[in-house]
Amino acid sequence: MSGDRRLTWYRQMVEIRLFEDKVQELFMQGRIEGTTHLCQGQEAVSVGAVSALRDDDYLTITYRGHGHALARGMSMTAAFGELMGLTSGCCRGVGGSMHLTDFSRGLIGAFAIVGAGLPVAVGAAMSSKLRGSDAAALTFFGDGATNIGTFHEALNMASVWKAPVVFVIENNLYGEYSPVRDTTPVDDLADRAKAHGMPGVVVDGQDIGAVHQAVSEALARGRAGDGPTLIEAKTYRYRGHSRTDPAKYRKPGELEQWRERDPITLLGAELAAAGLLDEAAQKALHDEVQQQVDDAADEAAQAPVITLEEVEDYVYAH
Amino acid sequence: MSGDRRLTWYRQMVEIRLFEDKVQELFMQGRIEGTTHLCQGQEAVSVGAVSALRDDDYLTITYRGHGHALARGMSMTAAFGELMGLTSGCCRGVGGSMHLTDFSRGLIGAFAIVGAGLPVAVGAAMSSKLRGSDAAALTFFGDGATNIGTFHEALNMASVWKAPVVFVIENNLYGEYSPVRDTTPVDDLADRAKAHGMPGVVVDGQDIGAVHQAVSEALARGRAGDGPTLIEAKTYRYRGHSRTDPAKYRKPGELEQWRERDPITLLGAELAAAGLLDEAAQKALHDEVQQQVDDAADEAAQAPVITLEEVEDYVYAH
Amino acid sequence: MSTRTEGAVAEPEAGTVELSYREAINAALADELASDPTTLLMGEDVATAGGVFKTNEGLSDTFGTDRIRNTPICENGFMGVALGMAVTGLRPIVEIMFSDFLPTAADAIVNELPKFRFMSGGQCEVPVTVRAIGGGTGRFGTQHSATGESWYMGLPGLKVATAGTPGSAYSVLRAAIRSNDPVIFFEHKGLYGRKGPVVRGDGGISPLGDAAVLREGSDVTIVATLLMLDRALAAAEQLAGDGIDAEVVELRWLRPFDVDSVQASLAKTKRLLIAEEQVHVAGWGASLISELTLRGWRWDNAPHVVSLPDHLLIPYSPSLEDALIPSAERIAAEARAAVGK
Amino acid sequence: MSTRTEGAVAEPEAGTVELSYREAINAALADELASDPTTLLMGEDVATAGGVFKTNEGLSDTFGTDRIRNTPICENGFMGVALGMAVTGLRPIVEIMFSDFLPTAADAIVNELPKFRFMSGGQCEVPVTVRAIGGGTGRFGTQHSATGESWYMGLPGLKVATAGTPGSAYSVLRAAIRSNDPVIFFEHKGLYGRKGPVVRGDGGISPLGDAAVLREGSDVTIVATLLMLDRALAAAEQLAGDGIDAEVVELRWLRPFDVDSVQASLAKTKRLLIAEEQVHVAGWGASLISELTLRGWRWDNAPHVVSLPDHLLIPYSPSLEDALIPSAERIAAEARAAVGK
Ligand SMILES: Cc1ncc(C[n+]2csc(CCOP(=O)(O)OP(=O)(O)O)c2C)c(N)n1
Ligand SMILES: Cc1ncc(C[n+]2csc(CCOP(=O)(O)OP(=O)(O)O)c2C)c(N)n1
Ligand SMILES: [Mg+2]
Ligand SMILES: [Mg+2]
Repeated sequence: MSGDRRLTWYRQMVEIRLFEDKVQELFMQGRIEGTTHLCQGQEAVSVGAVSALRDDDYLTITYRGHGHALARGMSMTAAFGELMGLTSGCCRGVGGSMHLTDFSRGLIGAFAIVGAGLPVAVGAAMSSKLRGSDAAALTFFGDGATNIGTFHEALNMASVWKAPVVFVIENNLYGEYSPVRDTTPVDDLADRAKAHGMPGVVVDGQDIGAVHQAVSEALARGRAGDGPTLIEAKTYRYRGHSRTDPAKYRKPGELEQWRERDPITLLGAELAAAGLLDEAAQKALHDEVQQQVDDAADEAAQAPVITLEEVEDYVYAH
Repeated sequence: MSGDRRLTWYRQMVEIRLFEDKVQELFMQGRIEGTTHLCQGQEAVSVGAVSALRDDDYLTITYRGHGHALARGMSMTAAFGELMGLTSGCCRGVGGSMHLTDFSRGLIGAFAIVGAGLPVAVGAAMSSKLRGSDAAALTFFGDGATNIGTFHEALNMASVWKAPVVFVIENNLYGEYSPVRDTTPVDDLADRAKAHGMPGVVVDGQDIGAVHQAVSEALARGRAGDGPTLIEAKTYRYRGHSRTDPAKYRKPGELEQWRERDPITLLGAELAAAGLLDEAAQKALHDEVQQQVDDAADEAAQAPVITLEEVEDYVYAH
Repeated sequence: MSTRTEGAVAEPEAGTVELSYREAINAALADELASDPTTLLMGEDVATAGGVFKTNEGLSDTFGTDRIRNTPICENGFMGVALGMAVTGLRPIVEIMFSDFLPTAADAIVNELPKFRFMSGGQCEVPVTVRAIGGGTGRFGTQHSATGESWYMGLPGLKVATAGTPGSAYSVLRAAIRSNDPVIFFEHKGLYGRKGPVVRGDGGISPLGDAAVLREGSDVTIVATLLMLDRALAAAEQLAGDGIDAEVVELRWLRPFDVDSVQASLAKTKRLLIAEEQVHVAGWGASLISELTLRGWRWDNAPHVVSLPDHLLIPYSPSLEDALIPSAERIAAEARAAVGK
Repeated sequence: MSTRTEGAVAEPEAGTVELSYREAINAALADELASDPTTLLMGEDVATAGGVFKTNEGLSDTFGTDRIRNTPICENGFMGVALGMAVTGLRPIVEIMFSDFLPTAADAIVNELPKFRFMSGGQCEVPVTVRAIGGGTGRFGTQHSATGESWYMGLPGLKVATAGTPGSAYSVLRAAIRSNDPVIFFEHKGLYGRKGPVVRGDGGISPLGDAAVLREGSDVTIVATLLMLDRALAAAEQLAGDGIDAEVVELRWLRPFDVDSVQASLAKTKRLLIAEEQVHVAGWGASLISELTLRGWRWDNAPHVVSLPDHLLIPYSPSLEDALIPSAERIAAEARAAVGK
């Protein structure tokens, strides 16, 4: 793995972390309304996986998808703008926090209905296959989504059709307020792959190199015509499920324990040890990104809101 | 296993076989309208499994449920009457061929929507558990049903709640016109149990003793509070999927091959060898049952059709 | 089998109390759970932190997690579980976190719950109550803002109810839970903080099916549900200032459909205004106008409708959401147009 | 991305031919599949034995099983797959074997297909055509007899179409497949054997959204869809015998909703009869009456409706099914009542 790539990863993870912190701040100030689902702590999954994609690959994400959209190259301004409901947003403020979408980057959908994105990713993968392209599709979803029918329906179809798609479970130990063990009777969600005749891979979601490696292999497998792969990345969300959830349902000490394996700290230590980015440089980078985040939020906020006349064109293509 | 029980099984299987043959005949004559889904060849599954149930256990079946209803003790007259749409039917002719239901026997539903019966059986099992009873539930469905979301949703809930329910897949190798291998990427459907942390058992669906044994153990497990079991019975349907389907999609010789392992013939040979029922006695029994079938059909046909006024009471309980 | 089982627990004292819409739902649940040990509440995170909208505060402590049961995320699956429970002696109440998720459970809602008793030839009863939490103004975006109230009103075998005030929330929800048929009860998440008088206790249970005249008036009949009912009442206050006397009818039940009450009001006011937080086509408002017409009403004064536009969806954009969901002012303005003032 | 891709294959010769409703569907599919290589048909057993209702006879031989694709049993799943294909360059046609299974796919139908373009801020088009096969008279019982035609007409972003004759089946289905928006096209399984004239070829494609006057008349306007349209035409013949001149309007599109055509006919006949194989409440008939009323129509002659009863479901019992589904005779009788003869 080249040092450069890890430096890019490091920066992207910091960007996502500080972006999400800013979102929380703006939400508390009422400058972002409705709801937010943040991904602090899970940055290695989005950045590690998305960096394995080709530009022509397809991607679907969920309501907890800010980090994934940024990892795919969406500008912070477009993301902030969307969350603020302004025309500076990637969907011009129509979609909001749960629907960051960018077809120009193959980010074909962000789903607010649990499980709904999986069949869509299978469809994109099959479309690519039928059109003779070797572009693949990757879909992110959570541990809780593995209990809804569409998860299994999507894996089953992908497997019988050998669709070039990679299913990535971000197992952050909770589906909303419910610990996985209360809703799901298996230890490793990756084991569910066997029910659909495909490989299931468990990966440390805090280790970005491991995530990148696993996803790269799965994508290669899909492009080669060998079908889909299910990857379970074990990770953790530092924030509550959404909005102002205090997450009282956590086990005592659990959060602190996970913070000790913070993905940014882990990669930072690796980079420092490799002499690629020392503590001072990391600190400087954080400050720089913080500035970038604040500027992006300010810039996004300048845009006007869309008019009713404009959104009318978004209902039907005709 | 006592000889008596096997004699009962033998008779029940013959009853089902000849009942279904008669249904086909009546359908061709237009005395049964709409559609029929017959189960000739699968008799060992319904009789073997249902005979393991207690009177207070719950049962759900599908549109292909005539044999299962008879095995549970429904009279042929009530079954024929339902198929003919007359008040002699178990649902007074309102349900029809796909909905043989008999609450007096714990047969709480026959489902025409693939997969829909599974969660209902889980609900009945949980109801029994919450009410402090040790009655269990058993639900029959087909191989094709293991591809729809509700199958997985039901298994998942049953497992996390340790519901006393037994899931019985009748794998007759086809979902409508599609061979299992075209729609399902696993060899043994019972393997899907692993995705839900429960035991999966493969059983020879033509061997009634084996079916009975497997289901008995699963029921005991459920009553003991150890949760659900998924059982896959490998079997075959002699007739097409429904109505007049000629089943041209079969592999050549496949039907003949399966007929060599006909469940009635197999048990008949066992009974003859054990000196419990020789060929002559079997022939006599067939003739007797044929008479019983013809009489039941005639008797059922005598009943009037229900009036609109009467069915109005069936819409709302108020 | 599913006839109600009176529990040992004594009924709470009757009497009028001031409760929020959220507290009224909570009280209705608590009182029914206490009065009948066969009732239970299930859904996603219903037992944790009082539920996502805090309507279930304290219930799991009082009734335990067997009866206040968290489910995995699988609406169609646990709706089917509720059906299985209902036909075997229990009376489940199912919480659907957002009405937008009802379609996820639509097979159970359309093909099973309303048809189960019928197809069996009347062998069973299906006492399932579905609590669906819907509605806009929360900036939840296109997939989390539907009221869903009219989606299932065309299904014989089902009953459909709504509540627009704390008082109706308590009385209608209790009536729904006591029904031996499947009922979908619609709540509006924009109303949870709204306070109002509630007649608590068995005396507060309203007759199943009845609409309610929440404000008497002689100039125009405003028919509404959920948040629109709340805003119609506010509009009526504004109109009173202009000397317009509006009657406000809450359509608490869409199935059975209480056309009689509306017709009676209309006979008095001669003018109809429908306020609905949904597209008018295929909704209860259109059905109401049709039913009245079929009964021979001549519309010498054409009816007026305030609703969501037929050619748009609800966007996240807060200012646009506000522009689309009818306000009290818009309702009042349309009422003025209806009376020609 | 999803604009149509003209294929190498030449368009079939235009010209009027006599086809069955089933053959007309087959021809529409064949002609669209031939004209655009990005189209494909998917669903349960669509490629085997010509499909369960034999509408796809020969298609898999001509276009191969990549484009005529059998799916596992998972309606919501493959509806989502179709969505993914549609936003990445293909134009899928999805067959739903019975309209009753649409609720199984309702999340995709209600929350995804109609909203996908909107939520993205207009970044994509969603050219998905859903063929839903519904309707009664087949003795298929309570869970296999719904027309479902009005279930989704209240969803902005979606288009809803129906066909009651071979001619409309061909022309409307082709128009639906060419739409760059999601369309649910409803077929009636009781009509597959019915024969009629079809204008085959591009010239036979009817404008999207238009209702069609299939029989001109001056005494009463009968509006119908699917099987009821077929029976309304038969009723009109009976009425002609009695000197009653009925105009028959086929409401081929429910969304967009062609109220103009009905109003134009009504302006001429002054009398309206709606024939629908569904409960009237929440259906297109109720919406039609409401829309006309809102446009100021006074109903000096109250509208008449023939529909399924509001308090019953379709039973298997053949004689009861026949009693419930409106016959040509019932439609004719109601028309006589409407004109007062
Ligand atoms: C069909 C459906 N049911 C319920 C919800 C409400 N909901 C939103 S997120 C969520 C939890 C999902 O958990 P998980 O899949 O683990 O993803 P995470 O939020 O942890 O990233 C639930 C229940 C929904 N959006 N869709
Ligand atoms: C949700 C749903 N989709 C499709 C159908 C149509 N259908 C009826 S039976 C059947 C095949 C089911 O196959 P399997 O589960 O193997 O049961 P079998 O008929 O072989 O007993 C299908 C597709 C249905 N009834 N319900
Ligand atoms: Mg999670
Ligand atoms: Mg099968």
